[in-house]
Order: sequence, then C-alpha cells, then structure tokens
Amino acid sequence: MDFVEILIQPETLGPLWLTTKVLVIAGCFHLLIGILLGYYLTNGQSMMRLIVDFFVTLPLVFPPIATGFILLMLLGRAGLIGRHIPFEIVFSFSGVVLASFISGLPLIVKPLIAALRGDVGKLAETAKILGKSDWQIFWLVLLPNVKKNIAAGWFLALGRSLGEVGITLMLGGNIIGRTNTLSLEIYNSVFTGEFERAIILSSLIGVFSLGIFTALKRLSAI
Amino acid sequence: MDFVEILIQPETLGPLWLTTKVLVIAGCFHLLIGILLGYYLTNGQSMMRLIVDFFVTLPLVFPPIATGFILLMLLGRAGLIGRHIPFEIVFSFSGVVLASFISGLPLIVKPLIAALRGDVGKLAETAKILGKSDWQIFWLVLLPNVKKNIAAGWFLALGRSLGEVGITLMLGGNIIGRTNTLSLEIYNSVFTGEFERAIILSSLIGVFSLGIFTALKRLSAI
Amino acid sequence: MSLYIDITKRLKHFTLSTSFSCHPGQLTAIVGPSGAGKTSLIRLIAGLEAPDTGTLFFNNTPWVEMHKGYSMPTNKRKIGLVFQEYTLFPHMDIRQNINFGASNTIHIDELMHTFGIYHLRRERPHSISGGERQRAAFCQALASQPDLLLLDEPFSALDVKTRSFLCGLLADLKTSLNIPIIHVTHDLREANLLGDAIMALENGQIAPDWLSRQYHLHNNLLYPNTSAYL
Amino acid sequence: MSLYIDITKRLKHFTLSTSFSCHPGQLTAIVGPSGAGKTSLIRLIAGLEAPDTGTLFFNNTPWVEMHKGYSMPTNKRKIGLVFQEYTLFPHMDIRQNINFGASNTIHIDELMHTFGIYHLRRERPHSISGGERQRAAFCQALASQPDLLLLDEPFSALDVKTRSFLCGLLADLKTSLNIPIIHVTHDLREANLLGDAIMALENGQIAPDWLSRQYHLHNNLLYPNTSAYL
Amino acid sequence: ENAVIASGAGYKKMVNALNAAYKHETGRSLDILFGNMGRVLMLAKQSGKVDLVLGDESFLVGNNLSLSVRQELGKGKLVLAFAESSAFSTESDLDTIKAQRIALPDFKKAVYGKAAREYLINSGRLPRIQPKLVEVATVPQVFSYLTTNEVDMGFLNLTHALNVADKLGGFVVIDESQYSPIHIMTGLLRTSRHKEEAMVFLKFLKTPLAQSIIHENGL
Ligand SMILES: Nc1ncnc2c1ncn2[C@@H]1O[C@H](COP(=O)(O)OP(=O)(O)OP(=O)(O)O)[C@@H](O)[C@H]1O
Ligand SMILES: Nc1ncnc2c1ncn2[C@@H]1O[C@H](COP(=O)(O)OP(=O)(O)OP(=O)(O)O)[C@@H](O)[C@H]1O
Ligand code: MOO
Ligand SMILES: [Mg+2]
Ligand SMILES: [Mg+2]
Repeated sequence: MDFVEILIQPETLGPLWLTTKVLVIAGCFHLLIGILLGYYLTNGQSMMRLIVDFFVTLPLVFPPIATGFILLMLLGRAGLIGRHIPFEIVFSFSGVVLASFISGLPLIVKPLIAALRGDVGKLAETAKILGKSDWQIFWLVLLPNVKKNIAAGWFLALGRSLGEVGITLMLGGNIIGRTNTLSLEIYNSVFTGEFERAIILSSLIGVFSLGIFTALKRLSAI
Repeated sequence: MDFVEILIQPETLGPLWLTTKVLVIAGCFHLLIGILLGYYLTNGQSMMRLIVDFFVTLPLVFPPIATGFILLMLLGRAGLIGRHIPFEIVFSFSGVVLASFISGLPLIVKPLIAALRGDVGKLAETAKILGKSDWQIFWLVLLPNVKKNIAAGWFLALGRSLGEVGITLMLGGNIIGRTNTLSLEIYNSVFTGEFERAIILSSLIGVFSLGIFTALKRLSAI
Repeated sequence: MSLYIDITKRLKHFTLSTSFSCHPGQLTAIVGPSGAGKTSLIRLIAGLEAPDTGTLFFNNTPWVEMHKGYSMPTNKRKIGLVFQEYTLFPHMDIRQNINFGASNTIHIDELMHTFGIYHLRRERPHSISGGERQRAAFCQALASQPDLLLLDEPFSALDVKTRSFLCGLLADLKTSLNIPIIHVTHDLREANLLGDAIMALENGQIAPDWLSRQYHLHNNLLYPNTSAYL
Repeated sequence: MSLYIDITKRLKHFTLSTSFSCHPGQLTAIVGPSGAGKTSLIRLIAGLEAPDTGTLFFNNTPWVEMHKGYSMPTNKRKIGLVFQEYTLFPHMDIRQNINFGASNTIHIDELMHTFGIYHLRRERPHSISGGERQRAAFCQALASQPDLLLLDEPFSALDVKTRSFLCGLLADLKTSLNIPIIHVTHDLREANLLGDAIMALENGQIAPDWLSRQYHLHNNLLYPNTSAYL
Repeated sequence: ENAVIASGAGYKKMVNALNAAYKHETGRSLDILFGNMGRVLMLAKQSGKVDLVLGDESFLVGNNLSLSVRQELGKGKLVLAFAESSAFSTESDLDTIKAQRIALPDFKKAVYGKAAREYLINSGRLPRIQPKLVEVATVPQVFSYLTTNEVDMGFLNLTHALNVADKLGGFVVIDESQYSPIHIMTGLLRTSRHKEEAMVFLKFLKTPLAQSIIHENGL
C-alpha cells in the first residue's frame, strides 16, 4: 500500500479530523484553565492549593492506562461522579477531549507557575501602585510577560494530548469511526501488525506537531 | 489480598527497586543532558539546532507505542544503530533507562529554553564584561538564575519517566523480574484485570511522585 | 488630604522609626546618606511592605493600624510612585505604559509633550535611554492622578538642564495638584528650593543636625582624604 | 594602552557618530542631555553592540574593524563597566558578586571597606539600598582589574557626601590605575573637576558649544518657564 | 541466559503457571514477556531476542512471522460475560431490550472480535443488536467496561474470563460450531538463539502436567 493511498482512506481521514477537533478544543481548555489554575496556584499558599497542585500533576506520573481506569471508575455510568452528570462521557467525543485535556494539563500549569514565581514580581508592584487589582495585574501585566513560557508549556501540553493513548483508550473506548484518534489508530495499527500504516500515520503526527511547533514559535516571538 | 501483603510481595518489590534505579539514573541524565541541550539550543541559531530541537520534542508528540517501535527498529540487533553498539540495549536495563530518558527529555529541555531566552540576558551582559566565556556565563550566571524553571522541568521529566509505559515496553520488553517497572506492572495488572493490585501500585507511584515533588520544591527554594 | 505617619520597622542593620506629617500642596524633601532608610520609608507608605508597629493615616482614613493588624492594600491607596529603579512594563510601549494607570480625564499626549518624550511614545522601554525612562515613569505616576505623590530620586538619571526643568515643573505641580508630595533626593540644593519641609534620615532616625553637617561639603565639592588602595 | 575611537551607528532618532581618543591615566568626561547617545557609546566601546561603520583600537590592538567585519567579543576586552542601571547577580551575595570577575591579586575586603559596603558583604543585592548597590557594582568593576574603565553615571544614586568621597577616590584611581577612564555624568562640576577632557554629546554628535550653553543653568539652578499643564 | 517467550497478555496466568511447573520439573526456566498481540509480534520481529511466541495462529502466521516450529496448545474459546451488577446470565439475554450495551473486541482485527461477529451472524442476531454493540479494541478493554458497569455484557475469551471470574457476574461459553476455530499455538522463531532450550520447553508442553495446566486455563 502506498503513502497517498493510505492517507486518503476514510480510515485515516476520520481519525485525522477527530484529532484536529479534539486538539482545538482541548487546546483552548488548556490555555484557559491552565492559566486560571496558574493564577489560583500562585496567589497565596493554602492546603487546598497544595492538593489541587498535586492532583493536576498526577496524570503526568501515573501510567496513562491507570489514569484512564481511575477516570473510568469515576466518570462511568455507575461512577461516583458520572452518576450525577447528565451527559455521557465514556465512549463519547467529550471523553476523548477530557482525556486529552487531563493528560496535557500539568505540562502547561507547571512551567507557568515556575515563571509566575520568577522576576515578574517587580512589575506587579508597579501595577499595584497604579491601583490595579490582583486579577488585573495577572492578566495585564504578569501574563504578557511570561508569554514565552506559556507558549512553551502550551506546546508541551498539545504535544502530550496529540500523543496520548492510554487515557483516551479507556475513556473514549477507541471505537472505530467515532473515538479513534490518530494516536489510537497508530496504536491499533501496531496492534494488528500493520506497521507501514503505523509509520505513515506517525509521520502525519510529526507534520502536525511541526505545525504547532512553528505556530507557537511565531506566537511567542510577537 | 490486602494492601501490605501486595506491597511486600517480591513481584512488587522487584519493580519498585528497578523503578528507583531507573529513575535515579535517567534523572541524572535528564539534568545533565537536558542542561547541555539547553546550552546548545540557546546559543545561536542554525539549521542543525532546529533539527535537534525537533527531534528532542518528537517523543512527546508521538504515541509511546510508535516511538517505541521506531527506537526498536533503530536500536535492535539488526537496527541501523543497534548493529554498531557493542552492548545490548533491547530487553536490558539500559533499554529501560533509555526509554525513561527519552520520554522525559523534552519536558526538561523545553521549559529550560524558554527560561534561558527570558530576562536573564541582562545578567549575561554583565558577566561578559567581567571577562567570562559563554560557557562560564551559562553555568555560573544563567543556570543559577533559572533554577526554579529547571526544578519545574525536571519534575515534569521525572514524572513522565515514572509513568512511561509504551516505550519502556518496547525497549525493555516488560520481562517479568528483569525489566518490568512499576508502571509496567500497573499496565500488566490493568490488562489482566487485577485492579486492586493496579490501584495499590498506583498509590505507590503517587507516593513516589509526592516525594519528588517536595524534594524539588525544597531544592528550588534554596 | 494630609498624611500622618508614625511607624517603626526593623531593618537589617537598624530600626527605621519616624513620625511626621505631610499636607496638601506641600513638598516634604527627604535627604540622608545612602542606606539611611529613605526607600524603605517610601515602600512602607506605599504599602509594599508593612511596618512592625505604628499607624498611617491619610485624609483621616486609616491606611495602617498595626495594633489592629490592619494594612490597606497598595492598590486601594491611590498613590503615585516614581521608583529609584524605574520599572516600566517591558511589554507595553511608552504610551501604553503611561495610559495603563491613567484616569480618563487626563491628557496623556500633553503630559508626554511636557516631559519631552512624546516622540518616544511608540518605543518599548528597553529601547530608550535611562533618562527618558525616568521621565516616562514620572508621567506614568502623574497620569494616575494620585492623592499622594511619592518620589524616590526621580531625577537621578537626568542631565542638569532637564533636571532643572523638571524641578520647576514639580514646583508648579505642588500648587496645581494640591496633594502631599514626598520627594527623596540627594541634591540638597534641590531639597532647599523645593521642600516646604526638609527631613534628614540617618540610620533610620530623623537627624535634625545632619543637614547642617552637610552644607560645607555641598558648597565646595572637595576631595576628602582618600588613600590610594591599589 | 590608549583607546582610539572612530565609529558611527544609526540609532532610532539620529546617528551616533564620534571620533576621539583616550589615554592612560586620563579621564574623559562625557556629558550631554538625556537621550544624546552616551549610554549607546559606552555599549559600543564595551562590544555589547556593534557599530555600523568605523574602527576601535585599544593599545594598538584592533577591537573593532567594521570594514573587515571584525568585532572582538566583549569578554576578551578586559574592561570594567559600571552600568547606569546596576545589574548585580541576584543569586550571589555582595562579596561573591565582587569576587566573580576578580583577578586573584586584588584585595576584595579592602576594596569593600573603601567603598563602605564591607558590612553588607553577606547580603543579596535585593536587600540593600540603591546607593549601596551602585557602590557594590563599582567594586565589582574595579575588582576585575580592567585595562579600560567605563562609567555610566556611577554616582547617580548617591548622597552628596558619599558622592564627593567617591569622586575623590576616582581622582586617585586615575593615577594609581593608570588606565583610560571614560566617565558619563550629569554633574558638570564633577566633569570639570575630574575630567582631563570633557566631551559633550548632543544628538549623537560631539557638540563643543553645549557645555558653555549649560553653565548659566548650572550656576544658578533656576526654574525655567514652565506652564502648569494640569 | 534463559530463552525468552513472548506471550499475549491474556495468557499471563497460564504461562506463569507453565513456567513454574517447567522449573519444578526440569530446573530450567524461561524469561517471559507479556504484551498485547501487536507488541508481541513487533518484539518478535524486531528485537532479535525473542525465541518463542505464544498467541493465536491466524494473527502470528497471518503477519508473516517466520517460525521454524509450530505447536498447537489448544483452541481458544469465546464466552459471553455479564457485568457483576447486571441481572443477565444466559445467551438469550442478548435479545432482551433491557440489555443496552454489548461490548466486543474489534471485529475486523482482534481474533475474538471476529469470532463474536461470526457468532452473531450465525445466530441471526447481528442486524437486531447492531445498535447496541460497542466495538472496542481489545479483550482486556471489554473486561474493563464490564467491571465498571459501562456495558451490560461483552465477549471475552475463556482464558481471560477464568482469570477474572470473581469480578464478573458469570459467563457462558459459546458453542464452538458458531465461529471458525481459533488455534492458540506456540512457535519457535527462525531467529532464535536458544533453539535447544526452546525445544526442551516445547517438549515439556506436551507432557500431561503441562496439558492439564493449559486445559485448566480454558484452552
Ligand atoms: N536598544 C536601543 N535600540 C534603539 N534605540 C535605542 C536603544 N537604546 C536607546 N536608544 C535610543 O538612542 C538614543 C540614545 O540613547 P542613550 O541611552 O545612548 O542615551 P543617553 O545619552 O545615555 O541618555 P541618558 O542620559 O538619558 O541615559 C535615544 O534616543 C534612545 O531612544
Ligand atoms: N529588602 C530588604 N530587606 C532587608 N533590608 C533591606 C532591604 N532593602 C534595604 N535594606 C537595608 O535597609 C537599609 C535602608 O535601605 P534603603 O533602601 O531604605 O536606603 P536608602 O536610604 O534608600 O538608600 P539609597 O540612598 O542608597 O537608596 C539599608 O541598610 C539596606 O541594606
Ligand atoms: O501502553 Mo499504551 O500507552 O496503552 O500504548
Ligand atoms: Mg533608596
Ligand atoms: Mg544613558
């Protein structure tokens, strides 16, 4: 089977389109919630903050499949949380988005926190004198000055989301034609011995990440 | 089966000890090579640097199973690189270390680069005037001033190494009693339906990461 | 709109302990040797640090009452501050910097003209000179139309001409703004010309005699006996 | 050990274009209005920026020959520089800062004593006063035993007494160090007292008449006509 | 150095038991590595260090793995398993409306998925229950969703079902005539460097002791 042929198969285009959608949505959430968490975790110190910090980090250190299983237990039909949620997460698009989101989150939050705790504090003083609230200072002064770090972190988060398999497999179900992302298709291809297909899909992911890479390089150089 | 019983089984202690060894070695390499790459990638701009940058990042965005597959092809007995290496990588301890190292590397390198490209440039000027070389400036001035960012990145890298499954399985082989890390054991347990064991091992990983977490918090607050 | 201060704070090598007041339309010049506690005092008034004991009232509103553990946050105090080390925001151009804290009744362009930096309005802080940055920081503080103006050596990076021009401007501002101004300076002549009151700080204490001790030095800039050390 | 400069560089609003020389044991004072190009000139000499055209020779060694595209890296030039905005290393204490570029024949402790900052040797830069930092930066530059000393308003954050003391010290240093010194200052009296040559910069050009135009301003610090603008 | 056997993770318990018995009988033992079948295949092809593989024949042979010896262990058996909290317990429950979701492995690529599909076609159920089917990738995944009550019932293989019987609400073995036979085999790789070792093990697998272990594990 040759390159182009595999590329334009519906079995490739489907996952490609799904991955794009997931990445766009999860990416927006990363940026938004990652930044809000950055604010929350750098303003003051409390026990609660430490706990949130720890839980944000967990998906990084747990094997994906274990995280996926824990989430399945929590969010499934009969799960502690899932029971109270009106819509379905498992086996659905939202499950895939959630998996991508959770796996990437620590990678944007942690570098952001490190940057916010750095030298930008002096600028915050000036802004405080000019009568700005913590919230204004965060958005108008601190964030623009750690833009490079955010871009670096965002790239890591998006990259992780793109390559994520274990959690997506558990939450999304890897259902062909519905929740099989590009990465899961690679996983499936390897699983069933279609190594050429795996390699072609991998190069597709490579191109994808090169795109994000250059886009963020531009963005942070503005 | 109860908690303590599972904990003190040789099937748990073996992987625990292996994981500790792997993490210590891979962690040292992360710090050392991550920092050296940080130096290389921030001093000047060339095509070569862009390429290195891209390859360092790839293991982040590729599904672990794909990365593992590619590495296996390169490093196996008949592989392009493996052919010329006098010692065995595949199915050996060094394979596990390499997998851990590669998966974590982008997470220390990327935030480090973002930090080095930041405000510390002014300090470099002063040091240059005092007659210091780029190399001295990097070690004596820049690094100490991005210490917090390094600690944050190192934590991400170690966390990723700890949770890594896909590449380790391919390079290390998941051979029981020899190359089955804690994460692989969790993977195995989930795969075969031993969920209690998976959860107990996961909490072990949780404790591990909490340890790294606090240690690095201390370290970067020095 | 008067400021009443009575505070102490333990610093590294001595205790800062002052008590004075400052009234609208008046300029209190603070002088004293390097390391005397001048900047620390300004930071305490601005609320960037809290004193150990004491009170601070502005316009009959308590800003600090340490016996009640109360300290009003900096951003509520409506002050203008020009730092010794000017900290403009690197991600904004000069105009945006000045605009950032500005009340909307002020004419930014006029202000920039007055300070001779209008032609630099589109530059980023890192690409203008030290003195230009200092003037921009001054504009920034004024544009926020503060109730209290704190100046920590705002003219140190300026040449004589600009400096004397801005001194004149400051004298005008005293009456036109009609707010209390606290002005830290190393130039005793400036302090004499502008100050309605001059307060000398030495080792954190008000030192009434420090000033007279200085005059002979100021009037003929001499070389003290210094032995070559190399 | 003489410095020969003949360079041009296009800045934002004008072109910096100077040519002069500077000899061992001599101090060249550079004065001029804010934004005239003084700091830019110092940065060019230090090699932190490259000129557009021109040459720079020190001790008959080429430092810059733009027609050959050559510019010696800063760290090879053996210079001491005190910046207008003192940049000490925040992760080192004062002693370590001064020690950092020091040649091993120098007596750091003596140097710190002379500058009155010995008691601060264990402090970090952020916990000392502005003037103290300025003196520490001066020590740091001297400790490296440079072949050329560049000073960009090193005394701006100092009170009269310390300032006049350090002026005296600098006068002594001229002979004891016996290297060329370039000294940017806003204090014309200082320039007159210390300078073997005084060079006025205005809009990037040497302006021989600028100095005489300033004297009446300096001798009686007057308020120019400034209209209230608020 | 021991010979290495790469086995599908679903047979973990059986292979461990075989290895223990092998050690007890002969004093030798194998190094075992587990993975999903895709990984097993990949490692066998690429690493150059695998001597024996264990898995289903159609997959291993179908993917051109070069084997010098093949030895059948037994037939893989398809089962229909029920979630612990569900009220279902028979094949006919497939037809009730109460069953909302039925999981099965990928029916094009996974061998038990194929078998399940054949069974559904042969029993004439497929068209009706098609909307209820949740087609996931692998057998362990089906089991994960069973334990979390995400699905009401699902198709597994007997070996796996026996391993996790305590976490299921029961299972029924599907009549073997309803799907094409699944041959579980071990094979010796041509690239093996421990051929003699491996042959000893293959011989051991034929002993009654080994056969009984294999049988106990649902083959
Ligand atoms: N990095 C830069 N890039 C472009 N232009 C700059 C840069 N830094 C300064 N300038 C401009 O060059 C001119 C000279 O600046 P310079 O800092 O040399 O002045 P200066 O004589 O040192 O003034 P001051 O006494 O206020 O420190 C100014 O018009 C300034 O706006
Ligand atoms: N953040 C700090 N923590 C502890 N001590 C400090 C801090 N900042 C300054 N000090 C010390 O407090 C004393 C007063 O410092 P301050 O900055 O108020 O002096 P200053 O009068 O402004 O001097 P200068 O004229 O040199 O700016 C000094 O001895 C200094 O070392
Ligand atoms: O082991 Mo994975 O992360 O499910 O490919
Ligand atoms: Mg001060
Ligand atoms: Mg300047």
